[in-house]
Amino acid sequence: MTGADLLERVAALLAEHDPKSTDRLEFLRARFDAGLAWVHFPEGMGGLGLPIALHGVVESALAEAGAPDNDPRRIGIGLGMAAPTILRHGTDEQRARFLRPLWTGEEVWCQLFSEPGAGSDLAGLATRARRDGDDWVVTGQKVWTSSAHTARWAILVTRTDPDVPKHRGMTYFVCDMTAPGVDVRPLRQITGEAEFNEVFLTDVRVPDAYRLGEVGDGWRVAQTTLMNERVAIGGRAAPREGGMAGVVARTWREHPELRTPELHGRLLELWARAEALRLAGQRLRDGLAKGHPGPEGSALKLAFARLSQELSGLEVEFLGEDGLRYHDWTMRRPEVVDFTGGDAGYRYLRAKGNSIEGGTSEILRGIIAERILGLPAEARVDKDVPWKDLPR
Amino acid sequence: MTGADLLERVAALLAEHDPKSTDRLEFLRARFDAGLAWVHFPEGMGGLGLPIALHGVVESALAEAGAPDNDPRRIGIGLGMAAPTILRHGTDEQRARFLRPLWTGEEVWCQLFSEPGAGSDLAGLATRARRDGDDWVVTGQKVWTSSAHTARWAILVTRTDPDVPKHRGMTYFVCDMTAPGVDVRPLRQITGEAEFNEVFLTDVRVPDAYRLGEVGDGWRVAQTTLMNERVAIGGRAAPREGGMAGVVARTWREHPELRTPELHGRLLELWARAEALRLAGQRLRDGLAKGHPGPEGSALKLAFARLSQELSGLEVEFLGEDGLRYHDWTMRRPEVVDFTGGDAGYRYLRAKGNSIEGGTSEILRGIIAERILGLPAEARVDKDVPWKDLPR
Amino acid sequence: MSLLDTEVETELRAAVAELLADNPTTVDGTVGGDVWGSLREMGLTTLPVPEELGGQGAGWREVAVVAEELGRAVTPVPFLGGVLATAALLHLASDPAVEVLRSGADAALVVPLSSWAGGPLPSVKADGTTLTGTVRSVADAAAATAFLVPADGSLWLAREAEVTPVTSLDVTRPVADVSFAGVAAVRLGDDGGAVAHALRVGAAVLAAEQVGIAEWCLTTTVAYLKQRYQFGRPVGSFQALKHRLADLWQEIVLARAAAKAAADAQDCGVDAELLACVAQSLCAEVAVHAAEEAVQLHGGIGMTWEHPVHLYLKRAKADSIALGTPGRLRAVLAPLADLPA
Amino acid sequence: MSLLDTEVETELRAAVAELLADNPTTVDGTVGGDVWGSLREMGLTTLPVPEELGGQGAGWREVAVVAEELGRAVTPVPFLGGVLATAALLHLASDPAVEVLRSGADAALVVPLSSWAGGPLPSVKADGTTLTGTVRSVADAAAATAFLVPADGSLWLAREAEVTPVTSLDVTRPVADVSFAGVAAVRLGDDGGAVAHALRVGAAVLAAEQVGIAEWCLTTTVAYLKQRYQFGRPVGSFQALKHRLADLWQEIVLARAAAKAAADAQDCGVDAELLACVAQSLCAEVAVHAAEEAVQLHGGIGMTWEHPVHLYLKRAKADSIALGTPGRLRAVLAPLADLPA
Repeated sequence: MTGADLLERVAALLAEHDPKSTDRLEFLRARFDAGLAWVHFPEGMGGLGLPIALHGVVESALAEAGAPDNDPRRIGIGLGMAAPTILRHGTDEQRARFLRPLWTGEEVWCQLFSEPGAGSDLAGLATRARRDGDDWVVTGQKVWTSSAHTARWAILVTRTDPDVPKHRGMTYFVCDMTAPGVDVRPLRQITGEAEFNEVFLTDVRVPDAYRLGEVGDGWRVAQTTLMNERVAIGGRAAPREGGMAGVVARTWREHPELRTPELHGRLLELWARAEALRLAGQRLRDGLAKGHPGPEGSALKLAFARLSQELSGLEVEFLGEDGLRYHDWTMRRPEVVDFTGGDAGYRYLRAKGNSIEGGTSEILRGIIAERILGLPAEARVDKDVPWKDLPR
Repeated sequence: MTGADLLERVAALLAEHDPKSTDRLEFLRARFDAGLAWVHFPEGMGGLGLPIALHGVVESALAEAGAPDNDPRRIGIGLGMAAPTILRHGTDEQRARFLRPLWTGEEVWCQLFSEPGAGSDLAGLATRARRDGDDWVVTGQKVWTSSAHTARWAILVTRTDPDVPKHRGMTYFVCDMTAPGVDVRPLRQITGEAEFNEVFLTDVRVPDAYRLGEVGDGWRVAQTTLMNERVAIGGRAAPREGGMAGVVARTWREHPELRTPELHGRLLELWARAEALRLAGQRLRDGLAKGHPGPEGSALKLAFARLSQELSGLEVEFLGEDGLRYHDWTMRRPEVVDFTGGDAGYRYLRAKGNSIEGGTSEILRGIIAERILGLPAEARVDKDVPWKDLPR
Repeated sequence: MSLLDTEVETELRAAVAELLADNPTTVDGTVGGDVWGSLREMGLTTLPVPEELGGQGAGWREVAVVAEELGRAVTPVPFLGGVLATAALLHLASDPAVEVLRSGADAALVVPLSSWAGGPLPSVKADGTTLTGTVRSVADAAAATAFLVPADGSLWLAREAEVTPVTSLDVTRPVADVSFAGVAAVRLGDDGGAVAHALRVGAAVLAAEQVGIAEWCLTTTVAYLKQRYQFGRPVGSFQALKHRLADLWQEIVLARAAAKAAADAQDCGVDAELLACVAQSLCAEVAVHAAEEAVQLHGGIGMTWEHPVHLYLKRAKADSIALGTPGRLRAVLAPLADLPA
Repeated sequence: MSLLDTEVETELRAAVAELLADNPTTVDGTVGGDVWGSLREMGLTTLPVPEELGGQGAGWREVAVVAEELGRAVTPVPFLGGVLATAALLHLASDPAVEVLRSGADAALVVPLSSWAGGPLPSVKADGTTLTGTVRSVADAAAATAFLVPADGSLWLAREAEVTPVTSLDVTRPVADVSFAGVAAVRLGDDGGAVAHALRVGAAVLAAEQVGIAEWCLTTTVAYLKQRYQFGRPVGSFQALKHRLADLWQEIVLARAAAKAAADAQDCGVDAELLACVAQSLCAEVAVHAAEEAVQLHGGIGMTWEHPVHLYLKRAKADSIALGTPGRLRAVLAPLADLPA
């Protein structure tokens, strides 16, 4: 199918469901059923089995026609992490049940991976799932769960066999967030907000039919999820001054009275680096469009975190007297994350998370060094020891 | 003995050996015999067994009287490394033979530790010493040996038992640099100069009487040497703008036409850091004088290397057009090292060595992390394996 | 001078540390007991005031020791405000200024916390007996009962003011907007460099506070990484983290020496401004670096409100603006170091 | 535009790399074969010159590809000098300028290597038919047979000059002092921004060279650390070094994209100056950082004349001055990015 064919299909959708007169949800369902949700997904699952590069054609045409979107920021975890994992490791029943309401936003998803005792070391997790008839009974504690309080479903990794080395005893499930025993509590951050939650699981019954992948294969399934998270974070398109650089540049322009030569030099250095980061993102997308994904995504995430932190730190310093103030310490539970929102102090504090969430910069550097530069791995002490015998 | 007693002793030396009319060497020998060479050394070995803090009293009084010194820069390795090692691990005969001409500068010393295959990992060295009657026969290659071409003696670490783990199979000797089989070749550096040498040892016979410490105890003996090296490098007194900061500040003052706000900001930051480094050195010496050596010496060496490199890099950039020029690439063999000599390009290149020589900054960070901060050591793969079975 | 603690300083440090250990700062940035009252009782709020005026007759070195411990515990007390006011009053040395000192009142110097020696000052109007105007972001004003106000080249004393608390980035040192609507004021004397002197002394004392902050961050992070296991080993055994912490320790070694020298210089008067600039510009950056590393190396837990490290990050960042950003202080340093632009 | 190599560029890169692999630079900074002659034969010294003038009719993107490979091999050829001269002549586009291009002469733009677009230029005097004056630290002048000299607002062509070689920090791109003692010269035309254009194009091309330098340093260091054993394990398995190399790789990812965009911008003309400033200021620092890390991580061997890394350190450092230091280029960038001082 060519771009022209695809545009015809979009035109047909628009003809049958005029965005002006069609209910939003109805339109989104029709778009999904027409295979125009994500064209690189298979037919019957919201896609047409086309190259991902063609997806932009659809998005542009629909946006131009004023069609509603599925508010991707609100359902980012479902779109970016749950969906590719269900597609790759799910059964046909699971795909049929979950993908459509996930994509339309009728059902929000969250991710139950991190634990207080296993942050960067996902495979060290301790949440236990024990088989009981057709169900699994899950008990444990998860943390850093965004959207848990609005989510209908979660992707969940558990330990099903503590007697084998840690990477081999994990199993991956879909978890019903409305099930008894699921307790969601807000987790307040240094910004004062609670974007994230702690999730306590106490004897939560998960049907075996909600298992993704084989028993004991949870590590491999989780890799699919995480790989997609990294791509999503690193690969976004951005105009010049699209992110934190633009925010700080505007602050600079608004306050000639606060400028000093020293801050000027630092700002220019950061601005130039932000422009280079933008160009590197463009180069990555040029490669993706040609079918060469390239390993630069991890570089972009590293650079993005550092730049956000340095730029927002500079802004607080530049504002001086006003940098000593903060908009509000009241605890709120925002539905979407906004790195560049709030005031300078908020941005400074929030940016600290950019080098932790979605894989710390330290973990990322290790991945770059070993998988991209080919440097030798360190000796691992936790590879061949049963999980239950590892020091914790 | 008090400071006053000591000054009397100095006065007596000066009375008997008027610096104006006494031969330099004769004066130095007399000073040594009077116990005024290094007052913290034992009596009969150039000292009086006094606290090291009192040594400054002697130095000041003699300098004021115009007495000749022993040109400590020329014989730094003897004074800083060989002497404390001989004092601690040598026999009475060795102390009697070596210390006096070492201190007076009649005999220059060098250090045969580093090898091409064992840089930071001293205990990995491969230079073999085999017992043969009353002698040892030594074969191997050493590198980074300053003063080798002027030295009469060397301190030498060798491998005497390849069948035990590496730290246990080493033995420490004094080596006669005029012995047959010692071949000294200049090692040219990136500055164009050859401050250092490679030393090839081929069946060099070293009498067992020149062994320092027990057979197999070379690692422990070498620790004495290295500990003293680190103190020597980090602990020097300096006036404000005494080192590279002063050089660069003077260049700045001489060239108003080259100044930019950006370089100004960077220079001020480095100047302030250099001043803090100077103060940290002063604080370290305040502690030493009170008998609390403190672990800050390694911090000072780390900071010194970084500052020298950043300052000299800034100077080359500041000079711009003139920074593109170099004084001379002709190979020379200087007798003393001069970090702040030459032109800006020379200083920039030479400073690169400051984070390598005398323990790399990487090794130093490991020492700080483990010995000072108490962070856990990494698992060592080379502790319990016979040296000969280690990968190289 | 020695850059080590004297015996008196060692004892003083221990006493303050003990008090603060008994009254730890909560993660909300509050403190239970009346720490400020205890510090007053111990005479630690009047250390540099001569004994004949009811003070301790000590020096700024001792003040810096207290500041360092308060920084290490990130204690929410109006200590820095008191330092600024006391320094200004001591420098003025006029009869009415001495009277304020003798009264033992909690005085505040009414300038924005982001002021620095050599920088511009706010413009309150004085008409001979009253003051009119507003000054934003004043530190430790809420606790004050005496307001020292720079106006028209003089320093004035007002006994009342409208103090409006401001939501502050650093909740352990909140700022407030201070307004005078024609309130009665007494002229304490010509400024004569008193405010600049106070800001410079404050910068030196603040450097000690920053050393305390940085040391807490390093020590706490090292302790955490020793007991936190990931990948079957203590996280503190990972070399990349070890090297970063070693570098941080090295920075603190320099910062500690610079802060001590700066405090000493405020007492002896030699290079007082130069060393205050060196110390404050360096220590500000070291404290921010230490706090940022502490957040990062604590991983997720460092991003939570539950862990106290966020208080140190906010204090360190606010401190790096207070009494002059590093860049502004280096601009002041330039002529002192004979390094013209 | 795409920021990836086109097919033509990929082939060009491979051809240059092959030539340079056959003619490696020695540790003394010399090269055995006639590399410059080969580059000329391959048409690589006239890439952006239109075909009707005997050139290749290619663009600055292709020139940048060649520069990147020459940087990677730190090859001592007068390529950059040719780029500057060609860019100036193409911008002038006057009949005598076209004539110089058509002649295929090795031309040099007689400005100090440390010049940058927007910076001051040297002052040679022109009296209508002759030139008088000296310009210091000119790159690639020794090989030149045609000298383009800015004087009194015009560009002049001199066929002879007194070229005095200078001992250079970077022996692979030696500078020379160039003197004109009343030598005959032809006026090529009003400068009209030709020199600034040449320096800006040069900065973009130099950025590609710096990417080549940085990549060589990273690749060579990684290879060395894989085979070097200390403490019974490959040095490249030590985490602290791995993380530093990962950071360096990340910097190079950004530098590579910026350099490619800058080269492209010289062809398409959009944001040509802005992107040249971004790329050159960034790539200069990345190349120096890469070379400094390479020296450090090679340990002692990196400090020796025997190992080629010193050539890269010297080239990287000299390049960071050539055609504008990062600071000077950022000053040029400021108004283009609407970030006034």
